[in-house]
Amino acid sequence: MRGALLETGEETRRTINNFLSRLLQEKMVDAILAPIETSTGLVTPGFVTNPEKTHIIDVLAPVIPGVAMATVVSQITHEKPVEKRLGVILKPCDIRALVELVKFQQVNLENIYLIGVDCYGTYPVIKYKEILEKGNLPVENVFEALNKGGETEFRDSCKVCLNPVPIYSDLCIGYIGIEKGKLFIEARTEKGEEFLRKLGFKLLELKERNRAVAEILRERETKREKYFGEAEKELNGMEGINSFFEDCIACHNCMEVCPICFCKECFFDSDRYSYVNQNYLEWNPLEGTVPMLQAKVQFHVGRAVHMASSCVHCGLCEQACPQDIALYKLFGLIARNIQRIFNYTPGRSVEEKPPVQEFKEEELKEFIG
Amino acid sequence: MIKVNERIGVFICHCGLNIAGTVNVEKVAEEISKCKGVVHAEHYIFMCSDPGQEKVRQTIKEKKLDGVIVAACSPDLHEHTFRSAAASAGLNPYRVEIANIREWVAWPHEGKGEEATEKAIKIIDAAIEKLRDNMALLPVEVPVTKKVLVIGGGIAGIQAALDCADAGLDVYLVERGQSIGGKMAQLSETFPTLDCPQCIETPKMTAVAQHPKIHLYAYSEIEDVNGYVGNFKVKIKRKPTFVDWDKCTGCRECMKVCPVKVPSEYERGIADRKAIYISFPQAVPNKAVIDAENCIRMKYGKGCGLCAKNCPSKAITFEGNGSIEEVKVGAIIVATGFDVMGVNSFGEYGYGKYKDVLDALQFERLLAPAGPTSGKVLRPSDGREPKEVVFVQCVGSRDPDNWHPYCSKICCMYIAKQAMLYKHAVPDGQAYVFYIDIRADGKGYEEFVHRAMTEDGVIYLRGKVGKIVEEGDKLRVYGVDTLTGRNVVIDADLVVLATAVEPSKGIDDLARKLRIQLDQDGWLSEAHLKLRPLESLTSGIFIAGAAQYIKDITDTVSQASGAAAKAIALLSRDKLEKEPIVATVDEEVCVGCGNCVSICTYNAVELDPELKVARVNEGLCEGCGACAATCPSGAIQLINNTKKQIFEMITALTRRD
Amino acid sequence: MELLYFPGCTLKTSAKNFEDSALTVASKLGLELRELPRWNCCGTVYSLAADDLMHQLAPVRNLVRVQELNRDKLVTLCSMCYNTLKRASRLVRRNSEKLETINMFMDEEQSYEGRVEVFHFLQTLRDEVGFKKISEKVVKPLKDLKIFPYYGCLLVRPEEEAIDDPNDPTVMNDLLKSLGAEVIDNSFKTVCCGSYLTVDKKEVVAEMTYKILSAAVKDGAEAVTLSCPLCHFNLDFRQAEVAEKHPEFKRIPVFYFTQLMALAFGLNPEVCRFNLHFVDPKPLLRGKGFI
Amino acid sequence: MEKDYFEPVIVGFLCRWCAAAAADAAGTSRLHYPPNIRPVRVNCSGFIDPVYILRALLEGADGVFVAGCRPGDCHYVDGNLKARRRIAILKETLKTLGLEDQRVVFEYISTSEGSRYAELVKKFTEKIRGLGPSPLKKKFLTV
Amino acid sequence: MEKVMVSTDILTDEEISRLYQCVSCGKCLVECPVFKATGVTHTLPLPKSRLLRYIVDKSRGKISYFFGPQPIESYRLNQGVPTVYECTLCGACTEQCKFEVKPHTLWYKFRALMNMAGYIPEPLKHVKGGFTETKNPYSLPEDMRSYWVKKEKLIGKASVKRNARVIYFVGCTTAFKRVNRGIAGSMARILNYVGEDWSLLGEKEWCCGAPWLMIGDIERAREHAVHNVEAIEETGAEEVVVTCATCYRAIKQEYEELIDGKLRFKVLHAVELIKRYIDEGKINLAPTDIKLTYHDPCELSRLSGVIDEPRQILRMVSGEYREMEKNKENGFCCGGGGFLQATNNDVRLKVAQIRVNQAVKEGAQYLVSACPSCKMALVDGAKELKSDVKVVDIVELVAQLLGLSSK
Repeated sequence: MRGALLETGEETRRTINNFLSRLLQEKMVDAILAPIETSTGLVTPGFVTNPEKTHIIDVLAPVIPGVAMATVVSQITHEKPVEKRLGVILKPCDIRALVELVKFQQVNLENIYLIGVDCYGTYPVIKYKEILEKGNLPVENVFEALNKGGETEFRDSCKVCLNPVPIYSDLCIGYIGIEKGKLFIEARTEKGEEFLRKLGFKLLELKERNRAVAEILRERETKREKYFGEAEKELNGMEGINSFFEDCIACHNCMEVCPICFCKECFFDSDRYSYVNQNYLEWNPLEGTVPMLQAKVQFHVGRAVHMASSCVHCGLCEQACPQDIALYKLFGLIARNIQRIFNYTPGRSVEEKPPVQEFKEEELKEFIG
Repeated sequence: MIKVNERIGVFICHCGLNIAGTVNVEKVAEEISKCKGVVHAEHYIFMCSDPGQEKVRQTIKEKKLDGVIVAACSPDLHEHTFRSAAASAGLNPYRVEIANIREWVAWPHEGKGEEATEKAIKIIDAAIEKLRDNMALLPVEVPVTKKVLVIGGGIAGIQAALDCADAGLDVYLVERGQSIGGKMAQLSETFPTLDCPQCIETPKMTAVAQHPKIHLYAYSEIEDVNGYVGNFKVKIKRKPTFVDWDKCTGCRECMKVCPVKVPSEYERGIADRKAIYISFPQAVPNKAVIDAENCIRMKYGKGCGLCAKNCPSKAITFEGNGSIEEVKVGAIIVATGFDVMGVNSFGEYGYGKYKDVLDALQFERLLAPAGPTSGKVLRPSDGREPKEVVFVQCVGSRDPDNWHPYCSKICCMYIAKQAMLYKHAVPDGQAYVFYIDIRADGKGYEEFVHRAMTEDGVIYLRGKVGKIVEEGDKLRVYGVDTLTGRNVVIDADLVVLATAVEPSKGIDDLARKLRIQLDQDGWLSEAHLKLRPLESLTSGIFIAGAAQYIKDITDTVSQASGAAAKAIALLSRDKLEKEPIVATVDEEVCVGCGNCVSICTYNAVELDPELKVARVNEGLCEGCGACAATCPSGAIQLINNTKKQIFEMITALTRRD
Repeated sequence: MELLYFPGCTLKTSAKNFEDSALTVASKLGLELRELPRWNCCGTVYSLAADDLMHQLAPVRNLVRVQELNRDKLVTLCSMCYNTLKRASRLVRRNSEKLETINMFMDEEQSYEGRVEVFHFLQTLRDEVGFKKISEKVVKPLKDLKIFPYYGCLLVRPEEEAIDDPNDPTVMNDLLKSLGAEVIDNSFKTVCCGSYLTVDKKEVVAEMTYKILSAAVKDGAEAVTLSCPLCHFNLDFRQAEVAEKHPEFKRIPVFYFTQLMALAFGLNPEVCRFNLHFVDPKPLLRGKGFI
Repeated sequence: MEKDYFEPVIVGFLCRWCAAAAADAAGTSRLHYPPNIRPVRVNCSGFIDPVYILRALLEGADGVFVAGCRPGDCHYVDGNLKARRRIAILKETLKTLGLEDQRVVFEYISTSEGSRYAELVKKFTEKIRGLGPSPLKKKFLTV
Repeated sequence: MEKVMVSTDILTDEEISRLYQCVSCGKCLVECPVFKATGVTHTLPLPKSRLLRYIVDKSRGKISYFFGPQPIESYRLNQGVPTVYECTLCGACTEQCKFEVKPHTLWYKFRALMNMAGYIPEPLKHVKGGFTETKNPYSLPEDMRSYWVKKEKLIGKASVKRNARVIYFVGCTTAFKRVNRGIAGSMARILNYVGEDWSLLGEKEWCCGAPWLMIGDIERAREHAVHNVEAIEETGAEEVVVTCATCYRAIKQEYEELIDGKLRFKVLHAVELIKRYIDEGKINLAPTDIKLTYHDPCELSRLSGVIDEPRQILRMVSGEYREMEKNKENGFCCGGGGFLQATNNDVRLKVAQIRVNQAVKEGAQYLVSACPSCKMALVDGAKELKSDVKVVDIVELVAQLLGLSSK
């Protein structure tokens, strides 16, 4: 892909923020939606419209603060498209979720410019806070992990993630496969190229970036097979599931944060279904409500049946579980298998219809009879 | 939510011994009476009998029932009976549910009384759970436009249009070609009556032209169809004729002077027509059209224009790009007819390279008195009168490996006719017919073929023709006679192939526009081959004539009248009643994801742009429930088949006592 | 460009002229025809028996040989070899149980995986070399030589094996045109020559030969060209019987298309081994100044 | 009296135009099959939400027998094709979790195939009896 | 689809930035007592904050940035009523939150917002009328406020003086509720026992205003605050003692903001005062062997930090003092807070039953609390459970041990 190479020296973050503020200055976008630093040091999605204020943006922060950026964009453009031009900073899994939400009419991409960011991995939000409290910058750990490899405390879903580089975006801020002190801003669509050209950048091609990405993928492919292999063994049959969901208190927070769970009110929470919850939630004064395994299986497996085909493997369900259950093992595994039988990759392209919205004349013979 | 004062009555039928013989009806009645909300449980010898129905009516009144369960035979049989009985007693018909304990319980489990009784109770239990949430409904009333659209101007379309118009309905008859008349107008004579087809069809064509109720759209095509039974909105595209039809008198002066000669579709290529043409003498409408591809003036925008100069009524304008008109109709009759395969598909018979190898429709034109040779049989190559003519049956038909597996049905008869007419035209000529089996099953058909064999000395050879090769000015036909077991080589002057009949070209995208199905060979699929051959699966759209499957004129006309009768019956009512089991949307729950919109086959669901909420068009919705299954948040549900009802039925069925 | 090629038994014996001319013509066109090592007989006519296991071993073993060199393309010259090998490869690709039984039976060979594609040399000339390149190589165009191209059955039937349109094949017509010759075309070019009936029913083959050649001669043909040694034997050797039964019959020589290419490319006529023909072609060629 | 061998509970979802009609035909021609199947009559197989099947299994069904029209015969044009895709998703999910997805089966049965319906039900019941009680319905009390 | 404009001005910018700091980590969900009792997810803290963020987005957050303030669908507000009001405001979620969102302060503002928009539970709609008139949440006649004095036979011993050093602010739940009369009586006797110069406010005492904050009507709460402060300052009192944890927190933490000024008197909970008397030697308690455990009223311990005093007193009272598993800041709510008794009483009872059982599990004979709402809830819970554990307020216990009251 063609793009512009930027010198960053030690100041990667400042270079990116300058680039963003130039976007605002040149009136190419009216506002930028990006992770901005808050008083507690954490990042949260926020708006920047004033070119001078872009210093608070922290694009490379290796954490997803609670709700995915895709959900934020969906909340804005759900009813009608934005008139003002909005640049959005998105991690690869954010973009995949965004594309899926476009397919379900939850997001309208008019006037939205997608600025993707390489993502070698993110920390669980609580771990991220601990690193901050210890005083060092999590971003450094990411670069260190990137160069030297080796084990990291990234989230499981990030360790086995198959596209650290965004596929579908106008621009892409890339650091994977680029030597230290440099940054590569790729233009992926005409809009992207027009941006870079307007900013006076010379466009060039970087081969070693693709090689580096490919190498990472090969390594992660094996890890992914191993990870899902273990998950499969662990989740085998009701005993396996019983021990897996032992601590689950059925708070349904995994559903609340899931970017592609777009229903206003989850069917499994609504009165159209709740008859089951009463029947299966044992009420006893000693323990309060105890969710039976049936209720948990109905909720989790039911939700998987609805959404696994569009699961973008972002792993936020695992991060949102107060009981620290490794939920991505379950949802990731089911999603991988279902997406394999339909040969469907969520977030690959906006035109590709999700499996639940269409059907083919000849298919799935093996499931008949 | 539990309704407080539910009053359900359950009636268990013995059906003589059919049910009572296996299921212990007393125990069932006793068990069911204990169910919540059941205030009356009774078993009776024949519920579907008058006293049985009377018992239902009586109990509804006496015990003020607000729901009835009849546990008897399959709902397909008596659901309607018991619903109307309840309705006559003042209970809404949709507050009645049928539990099938005969076909599904008593009969298949004869000899297993205990389990059968257990199963019967469970099934009735489930029916009760479903009934609890059933809403009282009234049929959805849909307005009716008392107009009919007939697609295809062949004899089928003409007959259907006339019947509907005579019944007082406005008819829009749309014909793709310049004139109506279809294939029948191209024939020389009909079998077995040897009538002149133009003589018997022209009166009907003029009747169409003059009928006040029939609006003829010749040289027009169907652009787009939507809407539903009783309320179809159809866009009809009038193709540009470049001639002002109001002024054109059909005097054909223009055709005399036009320098361009192009193979005529009507004459099937064995004679030419001009760039400006009227298909055939008796054409209706008797108005000229310009074929823009071949007319010099139209192609280059200038030059020629002889026809305009020569036209007495100055009707030729060379301008216009047609128009699109939208009409509203209540019913549609598809009568698009058939096509005949050309000889160029068959390599073994020369790929159409040999001029004297014709398909049967071309030979019809040779035999036709008004044809290019005014009835004289002359060879297209050198104009000589052929003394030896070979007819080959089943070319491309009954040939599953290469072409069509089906039998084209009408060739046996028209080949016999053509052989006979050839003999009348060339008394000393000799006709040979290679056939596999002669199928002459119509009235007077067998006698007709027998006459061809005996009186006209046509030699029938049972066998197929392997190859035809041009030998000098002769056509060497290599065939076989399986009855004598010997190869047969005939040096013929002329060969006529009875090529296979196919659905008319363009039927597949018309079918897509109408959202009706085609079978694997491309014929229109009927609702039921035996019992509903004239209706398509989409209600309000009827099919007639060869478009449904190949048939001769007799059957075509009777089907046309049948389809017309169906349309007339449908449109005889002012309001159409539709099954009220349709989808409904809870706007507070719907998030506007569009799953239901893209999954619905009938396009009955749209997304309301501002509110981003699904809307169901009750007229279009057929109640299949596919949307309910694909909606993640359960916002769209099928009336009386809500998710809650199904869940409760499942719980009832799986309850272990 | 190096192509793996399957000679077949007859091209090593009575049809040596076909092989030699083909090899030299190929090298002239820059194609190196490398003989398939350890090939065995192609099994001649494709067996139509219900239990045809034994008969399929021969062709499949040849395909295994190709697979051993991990190549997936094989070119043939003789129509019979082409037809038999191609049909066998299609059968085993379609019918996995039969392939399994064959692989189990040939336990000393590696199992055939069904990836080899079989082609005829005419296809290679048409699709890979191209007639334009061939006409560029022509030194002595075969001007005023009227030749009737005869395809026979095995190049065009059954349909799945046809290298051209089964009813009206033109690949040899175009080849001859590119060599400058005048082509005599009629519908007998795909009529059967009688094949192995020549063993026990000579008179039927004579009758077929008479029908084919008399039609060609009537249309002005001076020679016939073909690509199958069996057809060559029937149309060439059997002309003697034909002459006995039909005195008015005029004999004409029968060439392999590669011999005509060799002549047109101006190669040494020796390689065409004209002595192997029964109807001596030399008088005609000398008359037209080609040798 | 306690059965010596296990009697499976099977919930059936029969599409009203084809499968239910086939069941009726089986009954009319007195074809016997085990009484374990308890059918629900739905408008179209396309109406069956995978959650129903999941719920049936968890409420105590040992097997779920779903039957719709053959491709091309569906009264609603392509309801059965939609059903096939949803049941494939559910079965794949159950298979991934080792929850014995063979307890759910989707068959094409056309209106006239009464005998085939009886046959398939018999075969399915035996298969489920072989598999024993469904693990999904055991009440796990997690504390 | 009916839509309503909702104003969110009640939320300060600091509160909004705290609201958006939530990272949905879910830790607050585990300890929510209402969820423990009902298993219903839509009353959990995260769904509450999601709805609040939806409303803020639409009226002044990111959606309004693009399209101007947008109205909220009324059905969402209706569905939001139980989400916001079926909550004991016990602050357990704040305790668990590691990202300083302090959600329970937001729930108060959320109620104010909902109240302004007119979306409050039916029962509270009826309470409002009476509450405004009678100045107490139970809409009982004003003169009933000192009825306990008669019932506790303290006529003359607990009276309203023109000025005094200590004012005993009784609080409505203590004054009006029969089960809590003993608390007021004991407090009065203890004050007399130590010879304190104290007085009641009597008729002038209005409800402390906390229930108004729970309904969401801040103006009404302000009226009550201003009135009560005036009444107290008229007496020139230096200290105000309360026996109710809710009044304690309201006066101590909310009044200064409500009256927009400084309080000129100290606010003490009874336990603090008793602890001081003990330290001053005015009271000494002989140890007993009764098995007892202490229930931390959320508003006292978690939300106000008074944790050790009651324990020191109880350890003096009995050697057999046991801590419940969930105690101090992580104490489990009794179910009585957040006006839940009016909004949804059976949830309150379920929470109470769980709490009582936690005490039974420790083998306690006496379950001591320090707030009339807790006592009322725990008594109802014990009745539901038919458990024989005796629920008693700490003030009553001290008075009883001092022999000042009979029970």
